[in-house]
Amino acid sequence: MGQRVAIVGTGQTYHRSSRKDVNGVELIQEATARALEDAGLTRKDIDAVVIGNMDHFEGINYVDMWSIDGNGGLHKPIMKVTTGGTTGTTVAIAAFYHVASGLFDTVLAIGWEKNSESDTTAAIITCADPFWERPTFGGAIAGLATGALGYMHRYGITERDAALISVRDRKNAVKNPYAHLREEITVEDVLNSPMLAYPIKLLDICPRTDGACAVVFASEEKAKHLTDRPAWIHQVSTRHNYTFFTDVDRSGRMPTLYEACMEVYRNAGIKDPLHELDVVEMYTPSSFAGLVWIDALGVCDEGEAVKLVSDGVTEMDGELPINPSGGVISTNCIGATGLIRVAEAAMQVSGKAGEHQVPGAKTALATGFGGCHWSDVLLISSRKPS
Amino acid sequence: MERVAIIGIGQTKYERSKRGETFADLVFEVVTKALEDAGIGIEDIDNVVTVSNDFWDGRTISSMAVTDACGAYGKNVSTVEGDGTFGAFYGLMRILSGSFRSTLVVAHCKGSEGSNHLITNAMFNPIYERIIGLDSISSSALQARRYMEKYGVTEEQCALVSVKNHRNALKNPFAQIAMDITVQDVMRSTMLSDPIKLLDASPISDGACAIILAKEEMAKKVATKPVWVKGIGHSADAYNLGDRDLAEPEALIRAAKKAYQMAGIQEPFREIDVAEIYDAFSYQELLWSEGLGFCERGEAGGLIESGATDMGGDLPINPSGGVISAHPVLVAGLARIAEITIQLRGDGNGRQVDGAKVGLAHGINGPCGQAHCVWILEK
Amino acid sequence: MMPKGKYPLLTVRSEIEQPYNYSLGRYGSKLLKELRDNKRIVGIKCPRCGHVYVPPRQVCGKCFVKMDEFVEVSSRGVLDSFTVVYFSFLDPETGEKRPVPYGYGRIKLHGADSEFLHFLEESDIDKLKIGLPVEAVFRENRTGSFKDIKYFRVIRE
Amino acid sequence: MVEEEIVYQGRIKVPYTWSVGEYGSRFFYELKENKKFWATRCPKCKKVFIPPRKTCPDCFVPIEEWLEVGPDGSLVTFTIIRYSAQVHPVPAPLAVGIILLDGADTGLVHLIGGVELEEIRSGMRVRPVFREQGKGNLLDISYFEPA
Repeated sequence: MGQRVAIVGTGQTYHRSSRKDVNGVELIQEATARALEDAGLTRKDIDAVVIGNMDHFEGINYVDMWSIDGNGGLHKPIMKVTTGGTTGTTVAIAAFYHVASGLFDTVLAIGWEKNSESDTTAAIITCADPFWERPTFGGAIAGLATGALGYMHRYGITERDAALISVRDRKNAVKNPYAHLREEITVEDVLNSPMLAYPIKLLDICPRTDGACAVVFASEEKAKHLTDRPAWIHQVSTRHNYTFFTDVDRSGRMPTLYEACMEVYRNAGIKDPLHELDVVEMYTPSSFAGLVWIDALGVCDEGEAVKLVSDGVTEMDGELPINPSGGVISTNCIGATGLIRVAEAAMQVSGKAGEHQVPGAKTALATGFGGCHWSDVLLISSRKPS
Repeated sequence: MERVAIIGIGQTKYERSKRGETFADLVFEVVTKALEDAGIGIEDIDNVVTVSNDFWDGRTISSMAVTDACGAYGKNVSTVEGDGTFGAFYGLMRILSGSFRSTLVVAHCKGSEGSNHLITNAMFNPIYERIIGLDSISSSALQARRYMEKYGVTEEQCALVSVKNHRNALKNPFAQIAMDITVQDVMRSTMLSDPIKLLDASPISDGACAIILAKEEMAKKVATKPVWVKGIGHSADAYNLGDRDLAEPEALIRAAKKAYQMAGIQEPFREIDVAEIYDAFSYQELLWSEGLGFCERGEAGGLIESGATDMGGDLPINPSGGVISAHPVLVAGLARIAEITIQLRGDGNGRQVDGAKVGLAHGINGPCGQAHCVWILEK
Repeated sequence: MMPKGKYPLLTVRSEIEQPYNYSLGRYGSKLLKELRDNKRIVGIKCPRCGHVYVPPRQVCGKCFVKMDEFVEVSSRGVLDSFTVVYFSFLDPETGEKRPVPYGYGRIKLHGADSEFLHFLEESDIDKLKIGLPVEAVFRENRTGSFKDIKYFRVIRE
Repeated sequence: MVEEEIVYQGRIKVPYTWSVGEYGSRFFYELKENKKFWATRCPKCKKVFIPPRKTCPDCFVPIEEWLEVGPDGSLVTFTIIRYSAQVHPVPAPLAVGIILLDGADTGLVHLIGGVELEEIRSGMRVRPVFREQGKGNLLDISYFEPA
């Protein structure tokens, strides 16, 4: 069987809307260097590198090769994985399997994006079927808007309900030095922000960010020499069930997230996620999705998320804090976004989250969203897996 | 390393243009063939790795086009953007992790849909190199000249690769360009970018390939003779072309060393019975043969002249006809693994290497073979 | 050490456009031909689960079986969801800004199980509602383009 | 009757604006304004990089030492591209080579000109020919010619 795997170091850039002072490779290097430093390692200690982003966002083919000066992989095995918004979590999962396989002991996972270098919506539109979907598709914002409207209709939630998610995440971001948007906002701010694609307004949606994130995964043997606070990977799961946007089953809980969570809980023996999980870093591409998809985490009945949120359950001092980092609504360097969820979840269970630490957090869930309503889920804990 | 086997393979015929078929159609064809080959159903597959490239496919998240066709519904799945040998590497690791028993790895590409010059120009440094107009052909020409001049390899020796491999392709029903040509034909073919001529270069191709990897306990129960993974390794070199000595296949030497160590191979030329090498251009078969340690540096020209790499030689290289006879980018590395599987099963028909027990499959990634992946397989 | 701010921060710009010949395949072509020649919308039915997909494709992902039964679906349906896009962005097809505002929706055609994505005639958000009946409006001169359907319009009695 | 197979001629037309970064900006600025090549040297392995690196890819330490290299150098390898393609900065046939500038440890890819194409040889000494009006990119050098 495979070997146990833990996260032993994380690094992020200070995320900004535009980093003209560095090119993409130099941006990646900043995150890589920080992760190595956090793990107490040098480049020479790394056995392999996994990296991901979206080609058409920066117009670079073979990003794994292009980034070698900054990704630490010179004369080492490098692999590129990419799955859209889920890329960051996909990178983390690939790094996990690298180590679990026993072929590598210390693996660097890197996600990055420099959204300032192109028109993000134009690039995202190219993920749709070129003939049947691209002409109408208005990118992530418009796609999420059609979803949001469906949620309003089905569950009776309002724009005001959704705004609570933006308000919560932006409040949390104030305590995260790496977050991109670090000013608190109110529900009124959200409701009064410019309408982008009905019902999604500027403050309901994630920003465009330049940034990178790197995470060091290590085998048990290596981890024990590197840290006394490893963040163990217990379970990972992925579901990519759809091919066309119009195939997505919208009749119940967000299906791929729900399926992936259920697989993770089943394999981990988790029966009551609301109480057994201590913190969630959730990929919330819009406030509406961030609200409604809470039910897909299996922590409440279908359609009950709004109650959970308005009761404060997902606040920093609630039963299950969601997005202490400020989440995607505060920072969105797309290829890194999922990996930041994993890094932040690891920081929480290792007690390294500083001012946005959830006290005593032991078990964390990180999720990724992307592609055609696809999901990734990772379960991370300070307890060593049995 | 725990024993993992290849239990099923499927390939399309490689063609210049499959204009009637979508990526999903190609993927469904080869996945169906691979499952049939193994004698199992999609329900016996517990995870999937797809391989595609967003530039070649003209689509961000290119894997979205094949999710249904690769049988990933309800399964754990991921996508490698790189050569198929790297995708298969990930598929193997997923089994070794203990989480899965069988990985389906499938790669697709349609070179006919995009512009080769524009897409491969986008491999180069956007700040310093693209503006000079490099693409896959001209950059490889820089490497070819450097290699030939440093080690005294001749154009005629490179041409022998084209002659040998296109001839081998005559016996491979999947190959795209199969023909009996002479060194003179190659030498007289149109100069593309000195010293690379038309018949030194691989074609633009459409196609797909799938393989199924499985744990030992499953491999022993399926329809086919298992082909075992004995050693693997991959590595990458520097990026900017000017950072490398293009005559030195540094990354390949490292990748091969790892694979040989794992497989317990000390004398590759003697111990390996058949090899499928990524010859995107004729010179590459020679340069990579040296990187793989089949001969000393600079001696690959002599090696091919000696006939050692011909079908009847000591170490036949590219019995399938190689990449020079069909080059669906990304798919090509997986097709090398598929061909070695065919050879080790003894299913090579007219192109069977007699008594092949140990085979090597090789893939490359990035400009001028910046990264390499080496597989040692055994029957 | 490099003196801060001495050198202006430069960028390199590229306007290259990548052309692609995207195959619609036999299944996608069938729908487009029916739209163009007969103003009909066809889907494909899974022999196992009976799900009708629009646009048609070869494989039912859920069942992993080959489909070959094309079925005509109605050019009328209901608006399952929609949005009106107000913000400005580049259309990657043209490299130009796509005209806004525009409405588009996920339309559940009668006889289909998946939805169909298309433009809406209406871009006034107050006149649109989930569940409204809609119908395809075909162009007179159809050329085998996505725009052979001009848009879907709300059927008002 | 053969079934009609429709192919849609589409495209991806997304403009990109790549940040050159502080180090690259200095390199291009000096090239344009002063016709000089500035490189950086790793404090650990002493390798001299052109284009300049902010971090040594191998030692992974920050690089802060700048030094001038070239402008002359020698041709490591070259090719003469005979086919036409949209990506070429000048019409085919065009010569492209890797030039190792004096004092640098890494080569620069550039055009070779000012010489009959058949006369180009590896190992040849070359020097840059600058454009009158630079734009702050690598084509501020028209090409390298025999020195």
